[in-house]
Amino acid sequence: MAYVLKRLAAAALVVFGTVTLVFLILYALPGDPASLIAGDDAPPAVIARIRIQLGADQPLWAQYLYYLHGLVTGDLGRSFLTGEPVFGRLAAQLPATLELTFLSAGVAIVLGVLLGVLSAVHRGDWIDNLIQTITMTFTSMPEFWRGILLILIFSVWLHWLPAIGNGDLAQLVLPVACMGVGHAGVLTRTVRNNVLEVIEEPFVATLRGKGLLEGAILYRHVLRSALIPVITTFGMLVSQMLGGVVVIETLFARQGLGRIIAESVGSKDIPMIQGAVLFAALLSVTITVLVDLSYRWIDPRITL
Amino acid sequence: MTLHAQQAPSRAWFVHQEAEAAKQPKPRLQWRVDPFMIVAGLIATAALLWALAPGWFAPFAPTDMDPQAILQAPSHTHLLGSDHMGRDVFSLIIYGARQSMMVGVGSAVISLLIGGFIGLVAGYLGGAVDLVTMRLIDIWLSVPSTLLVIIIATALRPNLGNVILTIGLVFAPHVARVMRSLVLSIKSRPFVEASRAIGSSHLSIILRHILPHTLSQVLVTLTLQVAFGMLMGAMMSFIGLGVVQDRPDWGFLLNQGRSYLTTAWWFATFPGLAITLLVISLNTLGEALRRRLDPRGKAA
Amino acid sequence: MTDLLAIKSLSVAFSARTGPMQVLDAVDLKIAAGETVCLVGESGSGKTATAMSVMRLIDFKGGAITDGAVQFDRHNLAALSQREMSVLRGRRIGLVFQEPMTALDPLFTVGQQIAEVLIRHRKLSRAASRKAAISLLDRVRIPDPEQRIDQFPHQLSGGMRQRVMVAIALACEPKLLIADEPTTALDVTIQAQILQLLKDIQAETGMAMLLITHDLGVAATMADRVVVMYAGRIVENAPAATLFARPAHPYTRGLLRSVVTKGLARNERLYSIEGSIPDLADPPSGCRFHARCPRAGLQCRVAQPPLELQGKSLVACWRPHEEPFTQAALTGRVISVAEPVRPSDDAALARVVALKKHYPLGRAWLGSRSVVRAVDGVSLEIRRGETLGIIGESGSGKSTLGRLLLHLERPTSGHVEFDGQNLSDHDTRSLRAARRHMQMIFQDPYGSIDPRWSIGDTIAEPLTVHAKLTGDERRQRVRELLDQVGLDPNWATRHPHNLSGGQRQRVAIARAIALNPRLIVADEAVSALDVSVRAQVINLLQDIKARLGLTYLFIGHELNLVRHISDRVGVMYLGRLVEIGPADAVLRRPVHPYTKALVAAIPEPDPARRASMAALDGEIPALIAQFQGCRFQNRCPAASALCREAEPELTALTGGRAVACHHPV
Amino acid sequence: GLQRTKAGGGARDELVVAYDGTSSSRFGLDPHNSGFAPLNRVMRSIYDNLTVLLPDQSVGPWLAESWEVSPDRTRYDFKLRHGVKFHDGTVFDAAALKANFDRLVGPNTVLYSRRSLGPYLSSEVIAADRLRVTLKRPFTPFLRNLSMTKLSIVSPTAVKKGGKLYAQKPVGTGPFRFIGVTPGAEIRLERNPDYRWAPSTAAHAGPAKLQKLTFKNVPEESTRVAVLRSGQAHVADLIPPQDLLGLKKDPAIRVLEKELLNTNYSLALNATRAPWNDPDIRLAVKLSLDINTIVRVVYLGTLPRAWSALSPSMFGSAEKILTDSWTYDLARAKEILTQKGWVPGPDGIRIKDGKRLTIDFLDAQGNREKRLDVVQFARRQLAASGIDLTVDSVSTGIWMNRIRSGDYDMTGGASFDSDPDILRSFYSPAARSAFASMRVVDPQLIAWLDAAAEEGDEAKRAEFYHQVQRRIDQQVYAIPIYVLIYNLATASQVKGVTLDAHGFPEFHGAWLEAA
Ligand SMILES: Nc1ncnc2c1ncn2[C@@H]1O[C@H](COP(=O)(O)OP(=O)(O)OP(=O)(O)O)[C@@H](O)[C@H]1O
Ligand SMILES: Nc1ncnc2c1ncn2[C@@H]1O[C@H](COP(=O)(O)OP(=O)(O)OP(=O)(O)O)[C@@H](O)[C@H]1O
Ligand SMILES: [Mg+2]
Ligand SMILES: [Mg+2]
Repeated sequence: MAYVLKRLAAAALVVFGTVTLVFLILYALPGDPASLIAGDDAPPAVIARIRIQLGADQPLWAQYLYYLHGLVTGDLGRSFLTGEPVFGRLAAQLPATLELTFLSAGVAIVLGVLLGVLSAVHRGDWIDNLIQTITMTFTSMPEFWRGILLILIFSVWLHWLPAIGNGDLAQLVLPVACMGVGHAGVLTRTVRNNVLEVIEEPFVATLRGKGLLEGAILYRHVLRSALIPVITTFGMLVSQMLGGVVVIETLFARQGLGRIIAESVGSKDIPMIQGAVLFAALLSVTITVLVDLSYRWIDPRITL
Repeated sequence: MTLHAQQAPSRAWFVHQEAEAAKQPKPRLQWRVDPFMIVAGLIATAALLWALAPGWFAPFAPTDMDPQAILQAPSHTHLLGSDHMGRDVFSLIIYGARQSMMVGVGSAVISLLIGGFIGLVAGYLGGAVDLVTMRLIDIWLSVPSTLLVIIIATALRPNLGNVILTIGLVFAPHVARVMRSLVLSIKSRPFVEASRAIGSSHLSIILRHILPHTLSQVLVTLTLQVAFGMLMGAMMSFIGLGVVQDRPDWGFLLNQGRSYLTTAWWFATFPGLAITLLVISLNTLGEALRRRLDPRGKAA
Repeated sequence: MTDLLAIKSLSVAFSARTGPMQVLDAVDLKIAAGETVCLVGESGSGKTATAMSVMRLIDFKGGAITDGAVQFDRHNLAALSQREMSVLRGRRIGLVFQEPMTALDPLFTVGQQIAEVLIRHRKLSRAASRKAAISLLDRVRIPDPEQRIDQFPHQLSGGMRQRVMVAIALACEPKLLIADEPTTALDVTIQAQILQLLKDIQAETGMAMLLITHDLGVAATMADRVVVMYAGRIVENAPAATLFARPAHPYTRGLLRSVVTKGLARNERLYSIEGSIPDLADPPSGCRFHARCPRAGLQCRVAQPPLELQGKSLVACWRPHEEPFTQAALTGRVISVAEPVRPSDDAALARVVALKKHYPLGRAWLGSRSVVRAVDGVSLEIRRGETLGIIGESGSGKSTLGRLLLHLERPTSGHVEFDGQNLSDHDTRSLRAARRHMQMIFQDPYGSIDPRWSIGDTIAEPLTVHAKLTGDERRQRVRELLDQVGLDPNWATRHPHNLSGGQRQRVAIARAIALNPRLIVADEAVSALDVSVRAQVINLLQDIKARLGLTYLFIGHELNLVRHISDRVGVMYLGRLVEIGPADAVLRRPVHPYTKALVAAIPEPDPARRASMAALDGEIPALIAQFQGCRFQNRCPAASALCREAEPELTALTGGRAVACHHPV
Repeated sequence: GLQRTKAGGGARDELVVAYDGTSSSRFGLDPHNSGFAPLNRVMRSIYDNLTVLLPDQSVGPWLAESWEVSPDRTRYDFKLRHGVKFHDGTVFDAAALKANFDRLVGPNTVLYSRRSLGPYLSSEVIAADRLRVTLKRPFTPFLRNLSMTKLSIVSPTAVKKGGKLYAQKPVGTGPFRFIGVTPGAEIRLERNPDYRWAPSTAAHAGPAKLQKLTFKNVPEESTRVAVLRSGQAHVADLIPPQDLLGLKKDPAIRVLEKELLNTNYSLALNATRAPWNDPDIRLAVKLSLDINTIVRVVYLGTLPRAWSALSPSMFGSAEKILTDSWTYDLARAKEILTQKGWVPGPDGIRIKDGKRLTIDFLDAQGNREKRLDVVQFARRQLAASGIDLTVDSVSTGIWMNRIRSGDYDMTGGASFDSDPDILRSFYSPAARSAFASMRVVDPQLIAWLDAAAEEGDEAKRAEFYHQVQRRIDQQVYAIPIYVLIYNLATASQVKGVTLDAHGFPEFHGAWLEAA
């Protein structure tokens, strides 16, 4: 319990730092938000007024404090562009992104473990080479190219799956495949290499010495030990997927955080970017914490 | 355990490098030259030669636009076809190698310099410095790297230098962590303590004992970083943060060609293949290199 | 007696880069039911390979049986499939490995790991297997088995882990137990406990045992027969009594001579076998030992001697010894070392005053601050020209004391005086300068030399730091130093990876003496070396000391060795000095119960003097606790109520001795 | 599996449109505050206007049944149609219309469409169905502007209720009403069953035939084509040239095309900054560009090359006059530059006083409509005469700031509108829009443009604009590149989709034929 608290305290610190970092980077973004909000023909007086409304005339630290205050009270501000509350907008978009990310992560981990173990078991022979080559190829393709090819093949030529949309499960298949399969390659290698590494550990010799069958050794013992670095990788991948949605959501015309970020950056909708990055960072920190906690669950030795 | 290719902006492999770095000496794996590695070596060499002297290899200049030969399928004149402006795709790829390599190598070098220094200092000094640095790095890492790239690239303006700088900055903390765990493990090796017992200064310990031992890992990191930098660069082109120029990099070409896939498949496919193959090759080589140069192999 | 296990002409090869490497060459070995056979030999001689081949685990290591048979019961193990083998493993043949730290799966409770084998072979239910596991733990004398069974390996001490390993191996009452260096990683007192346990269990079950060890003392204590291996071949195989009384093979004799025994006088030079073990990738022709053998003749060089019966022994030698082997005979042959510098009584070179070093445990924020009391109030002095030996079990703080002495770490409290100066008063710069008078030799000859540096550069490092020499002067000095430690001066440009452990340790010594220091701390400087090599290095240290008038702090755990080299010995237990005094006095007539137990636990290479070994019960407590009373109380046979209340201070006895005990013997 | 991929998952009367909303998920359907063409295309189905633009560019009645203009052309008396209701039940009457105008000119708001009202002064309700609008001075574009979605009629009740967030819950009188949005992904409309006030141009007068109309934002052009081909969408717009040719030949697809009324996409040099403030240098740049080739290559013959500032179909366009008025002349371009002291440097780029002749092209839109391809091509051609062009891609905000401060050499742009008066938003500082890509201040142009805005006589007015366009061409304030033909590809079972005179899609008459 103390461990959990400690971990959470550290996470809170990170989140606070992230908030500050994002604030500072965005503060440095060139372009005047006030004139953007004011619209095309706004007279300077109006722009000046809006600038005051935004607090953009205040010194950096005052803006920062104001921003922190908003955060603490759960107010992420309003979009410069549409005037809607940032929190509501993001909250509405979040499920779509989560759905995409978690399903992709699920696909990645299942494929990764299955293929990784298969590859390790067949170390060095053609199955191993085949798996390695295929996963490596998928992983080394720029994501958007992979996505376009998937759409062409499965949607345009085969007419199997819809290419776009946020609706039913079928519409998730291609984006999830695009993201999941790509990342599965990473996990496959991690699993494979860790399994091979763990198999060399002395305790595996003990297990063999006990007369256990190879299958039991592999799945009950080796895989479990091999899982620890895999989970770290996995946590990283999920965090990375949260960034990757910018590409995937555009390509597959889905809604979500990625789209908001892509759009808000273009139009300097600072409250929106701040909010979205904060959301992404929070998610990513949450995942890191979960990963850390899961270590404890998998590996009794770990204490912090 | 080996390192591996990943999707651009990947973090996962860094974790491995960290884990790797923290590991104790182990007998070295066998060095075996397999066909994959030879192919990888050839591809990387080709890309390097293209990058160094594109003029020797390209049948056309990248700026040669032939309005009469738009979107031509591969033929004798245009081995890999021509693009929407009548440029020779093969020549574009050859010239693009330089840009892609510059993005890859440049960002790798930047992240190595910055991250390497931070990791070295944090790892060597330890204590409060380490604690604070690592917290800062956690913060940097808590924002998914793609987002960080987008935000920074927007704040700066997208020219080649800034693209390189951005990618380098985003990856620097990963390198810092790898470097740190590397330094931590080397620092605790007895020969470092021996040198300390002799009375060597910190600087001389760092320069003469610790840095040389990080070298092989640094080389590996460099190789892999180049691959990631290239993939990340391609992604930036897609988001519209790429650089428009006469000699577009492969990511930019792929991005330009992507909407011609059904009408002129060669335009996107060959640059895409170029990226993918080079990334695969760099990864394969990086991995092989790591095994080959592993100082632990010699120590054990 | 029928043979339970019969290894016939077994040959095993590993596939290596350069082609197959034959690590076992026509090994013959028999074990009868109920018999204990010890397999001894230096590192790399193929002991583990033999055990692994019997278990057919060699297949997983990239090795393969190329020839021969392994007859066990009715089976030829060499011809079985892995699946068939897995039925025998764990059920008919039990296995205990060297490293208790890594031989258990860290992610499963010990209960689960014991139950597993029961479920596999005896088809027990979960509940039944748990019960059986508890009783097994009880049988290997683990206290509170009901609680321990749900603990994870990392929560157990090394000794307990090894007991768990034994429990696993015994779970199905195997006919044969193979134990590969089961006690090498353990402290002597714990080693004694485990060996005793094995003996007891063997007496109960009548199983046969193949015990692999490099410690001839252990072999003498345990074995019915002893088999000596050298470079992948068996050179001698004899009943234990015969082997120790009348070793026939020159190699066996050499090994026995290299061992430092209780009887050895302090000022004698140790015997050592010259040279080092051959590379199995390119084995020598004829008798593999001929290059190192004082008796080798032409025949030895060209023809491989067969393993033939000679008296009660099977010996593979063209010119075996026939005369009996005695300690006296050994002593007579030893060349005397140069007259050691007499320690002058008053002049302390270094003085340690109330020294403490506490390490914080874990990251100490947002939580209770617990500390490891690695060194907890040690005061002592090291006199000019003497060798002060420090002994004690693992974790007792020996290394920490050594590092504190050189100020490689700052003490938590107390201070170190060197040559009358308080080292804590130095700033970084002057401390660095002071270092030239104090040097250190580390345990690990592989780790303590930077593998990327040439030997010459390594040795020159202190010269570069402290002495302003020209390049030529430096090179000249390096050549001198190489010569002094018995290495070819032309090796300066070589890199350490081609060097053997002993040679590397010589390089480390050369580096340590480069600046003519006054004090050298040798922390387990020979522990990682094979017996024969160890003797060489010890002799070298003695020579150098005599030549340069050095002072040593010699940290070690082999008591006989420490006694041999030291003028005075200090005994540490849990961060405290419990006894100190002249080496012979302390180790031959210990007064502290702990010292006594240590001394008693050393197995002597003499089967005639087999003692009951488990001199000391219990485990070393964790260093974290705040102690009340004497730290040794829970293991001390003489502990009284006083011991539970008051911590004994180090009090002087006669003869320059001091002891920290309320009830000295 | 294929069935599922069909649009709408089975509802036969739902039409799915994959439109190019660019990568923006920015959402807001307030016609008075959006210059963003994709959303205006959606708004066409939600809102109606007072007037309708007829194919001959004249104006016909719509929600305004008729109108009377005072002789001094500063007073407009509109008679409004009866029985028109907003989707929220609010009655459309003079008061509602006045509320619309008041909203646009309100002192506290700066709405994008404000400019389209010109010198609007006030309006007064004369009767429930009559509104009198008073202008400060004559403003000829007024009626035509009223036909644009920019001046569509919104429900005053909804505006009041929605406040700042009105754009999130739009309410109009159009054939479809807004039912929901998935930001960035889709906008869902459904039939307005009460609709009976279609303009005279409509094929039928009653409510729309479709039950539902869904706009899916598919910014990826290849994905847009993909979803049309795969059947996930019935309609896709802005098909890229390379696919257009193939789709036109595909019997399963029908392609509708219509010139979009707008200012032609033009490259504009910053005539306020040296050396581009010299008309000769600007001329040299123009003469270096082989625009015929650029347009033919980049748009594969699907779009015509533009010669004038205004798209050819727009009233007052000088397209016919200017066609072939100049030719690509590299030699002449070089000559001019040399004359002006710009001599080729070592790498071929011209140098004067140590300064390289470099054009810093400021871009904020990316390769939308292949505009960057155009620039890239132009870059090659400019290099031939020794001019270097670099592309600086920035975000919209930065773009605006830098344009405003004159920190650029060249940029490009187009703006949709139905009256040539739109040119004032580029060339008249008083009416200049933030998106205007020109900064030049030319008193002659301003005078002509202001006069043209007031001029009542069509022929004279047209003449003004011809002069304006000629001057723009001669002074090289802007170099027109291509005429945008808006296109819409539909699956063949889609019937009755039309494009209005502005070039905006209408779905009022659309239906899906049973397969
Ligand atoms: N997996 C392997 N691959 C190749 N060679 C090996 C392997 N394992 C051991 N060897 C080699 O086989 C020889 C015999 O090794 P083995 O482990 O049997 O020695 P040992 O007598 O047990 O030594 P130690 O006392 O160090 O445990 C050594 O030369 C060793 O280097
Ligand atoms: N840097 C450190 N941080 C934390 N604890 C330490 C550190 N160094 C040593 N210790 C702990 O201090 C105790 C004493 O360690 P030390 O190495 O001095 O023992 P030792 O007597 O040399 O043992 P061994 O015979 O195993 O070498 C041990 O429990 C060890 O775990
Ligand atoms: Mg061994
Ligand atoms: Mg120690």
